[in-house]
Amino acid sequence: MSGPAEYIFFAAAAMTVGAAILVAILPNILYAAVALLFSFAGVAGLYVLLSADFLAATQILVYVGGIIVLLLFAVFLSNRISDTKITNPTHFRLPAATICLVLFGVLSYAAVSTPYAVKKGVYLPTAADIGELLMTRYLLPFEVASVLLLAALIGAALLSRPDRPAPEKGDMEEGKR
Amino acid sequence: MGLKAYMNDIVEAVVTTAKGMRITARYGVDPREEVTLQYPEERWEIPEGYRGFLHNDIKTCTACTMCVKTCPVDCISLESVRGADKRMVLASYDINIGRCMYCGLCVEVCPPKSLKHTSGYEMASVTRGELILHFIAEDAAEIKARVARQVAEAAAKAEAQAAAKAAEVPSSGTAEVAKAAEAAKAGAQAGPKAAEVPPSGTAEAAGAQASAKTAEVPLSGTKAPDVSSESAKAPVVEPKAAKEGENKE
Amino acid sequence: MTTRTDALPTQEMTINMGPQHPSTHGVLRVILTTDGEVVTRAVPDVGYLHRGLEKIGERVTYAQYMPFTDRLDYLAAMNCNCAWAWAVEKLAKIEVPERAEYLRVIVCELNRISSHLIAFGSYTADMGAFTPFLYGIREREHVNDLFEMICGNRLTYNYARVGGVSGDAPPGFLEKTKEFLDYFEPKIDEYNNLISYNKIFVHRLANVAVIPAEEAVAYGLTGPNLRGSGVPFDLRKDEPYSVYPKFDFKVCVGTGERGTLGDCFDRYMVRINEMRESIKIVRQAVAQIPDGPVLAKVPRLFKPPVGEVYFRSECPRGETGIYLISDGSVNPFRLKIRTGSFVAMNIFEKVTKGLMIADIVAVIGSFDIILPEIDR
Amino acid sequence: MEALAISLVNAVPLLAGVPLWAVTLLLMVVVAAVILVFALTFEGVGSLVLRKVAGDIQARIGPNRVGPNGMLQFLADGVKLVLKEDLIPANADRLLFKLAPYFAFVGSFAAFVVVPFGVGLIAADLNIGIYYVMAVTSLVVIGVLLAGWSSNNKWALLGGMRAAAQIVSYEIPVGMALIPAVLIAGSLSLQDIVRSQSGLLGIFGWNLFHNPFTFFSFFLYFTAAQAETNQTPFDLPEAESELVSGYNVEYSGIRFGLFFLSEFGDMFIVATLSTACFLGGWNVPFFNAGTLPWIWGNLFSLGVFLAKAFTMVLIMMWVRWTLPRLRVDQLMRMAWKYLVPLTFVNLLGVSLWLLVFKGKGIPAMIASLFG
Repeated sequence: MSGPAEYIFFAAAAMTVGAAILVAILPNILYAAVALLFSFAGVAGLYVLLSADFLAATQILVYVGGIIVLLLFAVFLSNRISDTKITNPTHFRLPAATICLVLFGVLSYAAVSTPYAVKKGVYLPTAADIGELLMTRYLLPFEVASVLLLAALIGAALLSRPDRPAPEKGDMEEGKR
Repeated sequence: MGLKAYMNDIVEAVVTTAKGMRITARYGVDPREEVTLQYPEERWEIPEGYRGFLHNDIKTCTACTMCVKTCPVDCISLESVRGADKRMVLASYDINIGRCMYCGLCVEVCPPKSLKHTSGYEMASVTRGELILHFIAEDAAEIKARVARQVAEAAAKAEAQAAAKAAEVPSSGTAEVAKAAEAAKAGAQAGPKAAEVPPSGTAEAAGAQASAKTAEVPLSGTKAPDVSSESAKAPVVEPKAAKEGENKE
Repeated sequence: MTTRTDALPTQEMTINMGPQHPSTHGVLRVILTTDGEVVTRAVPDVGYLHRGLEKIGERVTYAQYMPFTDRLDYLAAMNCNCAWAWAVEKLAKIEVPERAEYLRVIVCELNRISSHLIAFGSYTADMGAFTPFLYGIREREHVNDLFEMICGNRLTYNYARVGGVSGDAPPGFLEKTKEFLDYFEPKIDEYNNLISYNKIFVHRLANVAVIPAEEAVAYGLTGPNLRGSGVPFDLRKDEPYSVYPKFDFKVCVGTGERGTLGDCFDRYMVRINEMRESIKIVRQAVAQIPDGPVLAKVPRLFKPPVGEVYFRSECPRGETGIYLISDGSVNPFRLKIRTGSFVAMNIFEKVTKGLMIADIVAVIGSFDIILPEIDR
Repeated sequence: MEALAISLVNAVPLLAGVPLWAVTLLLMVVVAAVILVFALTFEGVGSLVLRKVAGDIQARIGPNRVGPNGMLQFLADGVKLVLKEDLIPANADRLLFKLAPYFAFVGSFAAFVVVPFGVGLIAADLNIGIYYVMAVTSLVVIGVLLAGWSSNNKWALLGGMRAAAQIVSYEIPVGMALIPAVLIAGSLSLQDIVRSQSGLLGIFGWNLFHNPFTFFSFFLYFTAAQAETNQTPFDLPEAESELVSGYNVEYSGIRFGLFFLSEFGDMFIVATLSTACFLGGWNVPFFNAGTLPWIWGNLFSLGVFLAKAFTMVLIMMWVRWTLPRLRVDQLMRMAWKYLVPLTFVNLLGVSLWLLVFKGKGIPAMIASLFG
């Protein structure tokens, strides 16, 4: 990594981390959601630098276009949640600090000790590879994940369904409204 | 919902949309159907009997006040005095065009047909006072004073004639006549009409102002083609009248 | 489908729709209580355009009140003019020349067409299609031209007079009227193709705000709103006045062709079909119109006998009833006007329960209300 | 981009002392500016055409006062938007209120990067082209949602919610309807997709006529995309007769202008995507623009592409001035009960077709019959 890529990396990393910190400390939940958006966008930038273009686009599509929208929706729909000022409670400081330190240590160790297979200066399209892997080697996890999501979808539909079953009518016929 | 109904829905949606789009496309490509009138450049033909701004031909107006009585919104105001020949003389004739609703009732009742609708329909003004059309340029007080003078003169003349007839003495002195006239004038001043005339100094001053302002105004009896232009030429707006108009509103 | 239960409690939201809102057709204010998009309660709040027209009527003479009826329903001023004239004539027992009656019927029906054109146009604009609105306005312009020709004004006509009409039809008027009818008749089919039977439009209107016939009668709806529920009640037929009995036309009623009887689509279609019937009436009137005077001799300041009268006529927005009490003086002692739009506001809250915000717009449009008539 | 920078540095000796990253950055900025200017011009012209077309269809004239025949109307509009007072409601969330238009604008503007305007005219030929467009346009939702919420206006909030629900729902059929083109080209890159439709079959080389499923796919895409970009009959988020103006009701001045531009940008992106994926992009029948000299080939293909895209925009406007608006529940029903199943069936059909006929379309098969 050299030249502009380095600067971009630091910019993206700073955006990711800085926005993440904002998410943790901002009292206004809506602002936190927007900060989270920037954090996700920073991660997408890191993916771009890693030549993982497909992953970057997915990051934007799923997290920014999906998760954040869902989050905002939940905030809007929830009863006065946007007015509440959420500050992280100051209880359990010691256990929290311990857990954080341990986690940080583990992650740093993992980051430092992983033998990365670095390919120099090669830019290859990844979409085809990802697709092939999903359809061959990781077919089972992929399908399991989709079944899981389907189950979640059905559950959500069931939860939000009105108790009274809707009258059997043609779908384009709204019936007597 | 059966598959057939499902498909029918789709087909119906597509067909009705296509039908509508055919019609809009036809209008889109056919410039003849564009009916916009580009207003300041193009104007539509104003039919006969169009009820535009009101215009009163003050030369034929008899000051009968029918229009004032008929107007449902009281937008016409009129002052008149009885002239020397026993006919009413208009002192002022104002139409508040901002209040007029162009119903035409006043025109219908006008006995000498002096009040008419013109074809004018454009007018803009900065103050509401300018929306009051003054059909008589002269100040009302001045006219009243003048008419009163005429009445008095006529009376004096009549008296003098009577006196001349009565006195068989051949006229030796015009001074006597003048004296008699003066006396008549003094008497007229005491009369009810003259009493309305404000103190002569201020009245004259106001009159002079008004006449100076409106000296070149040709508020003629000819039918104006466009009242807006006429009123632009003749904004006989006295500050006092304007204020009054505003206050009335 | 659109109904929610208490399974997930949500907070209701109160929204002010109006007095300045593009689709309340004026200064109507509707207080919406909504659960998301679903309206739980919609209360119309009228009175923003109250000008005391009834009180004014007690202060001006019978003839002077005529221009004020223009302001009663400015989209159908001719009908209101004539209603007032008929009411006063009934009170004072004035005979009207036949030609005047024919002219009145011609202008009334032409004005019904132009009023329904606005109803059609603004309704489609409410539904999001702006183009038909301009087509409707374009056709209305022709009617306005005709009216300008006959009475000199384009919006507030003040054409009828107690005892007749203000002026005879100028030469060429009847021919131009015929021309207009020939031009306009095919346009109705075009409207139907363009928008009336459009799938989206039908879906927005069908089955929305259904008013059953009994309910419509119970709430006192009149005009197209009543006929949309399938009640064939038309004052021109059922309580004939003027020269209407001489004409052959049919009363349009809702048929429930695309949904339930009495829904918004039926009310809309009644108006579209009524335009055809009006064309028929005008054609007959133009063909049969007799010669003669157009204004009876009525004293300028006439004093009707002491008494009271209620005259109702079929206006585009329903029955316009004029209740007059005379104490024998030049002014009415009491004037009360019943209007179709005001009555439609009574049932508004009932039929809008459980609809969506977009349907509120559809309901307001389907009643074809006009605010000066509601507030008077 | 870096390669271009290197070649530039080599070509211009004056730049030798400047660090490479600075040149690259400068190039990026220049390219972005060019695209921005292009997008703004297009959107201005688009708004003018929209108003002219609306005028014609509605039997009236349309703008004709500014400049000859009203040609400069869009400039006047732009100047007006810039000069207008920028109002922020008293109780609005000021930060988010100011931020929201940028999200919307960036979302639609960033998509221009991968649009293949000509043989070699593409800002970045990403090999995830279509996917990238889908991803960045989803930013528009955020802008709209935040605008609706931060205005502190209930109509705006309703508009924002409608917009978000609508855009999220319609992203699925839009994506699904585009996949046939991807399958045929075997690449996500828009330039590759356009190239796959060249050849000597003329108009029948286009994906539109590849097979019956792609034919339907085009219309499904067009419908769904209109909904995704909030065009009538799916303009519920800004339904002026219901929500007054929806999510942008409190905006004025240039902030409103940004929303306006992003809407037009979305419209153009839809037109370009349908052009590139189904209508052969910059290909013209029986002629290969790639054989021309670089500059003429690019100019020619740019003209062809823009002509096609503009035609699509015109059709969108035509639809817009014809149809009334759907209701919210009908909109959702249309997405989930009609478009989503149909696009899936269509995708299945295209896949089977490609599998059975080895990727050949009907025109290609007919052509092969004749040798």
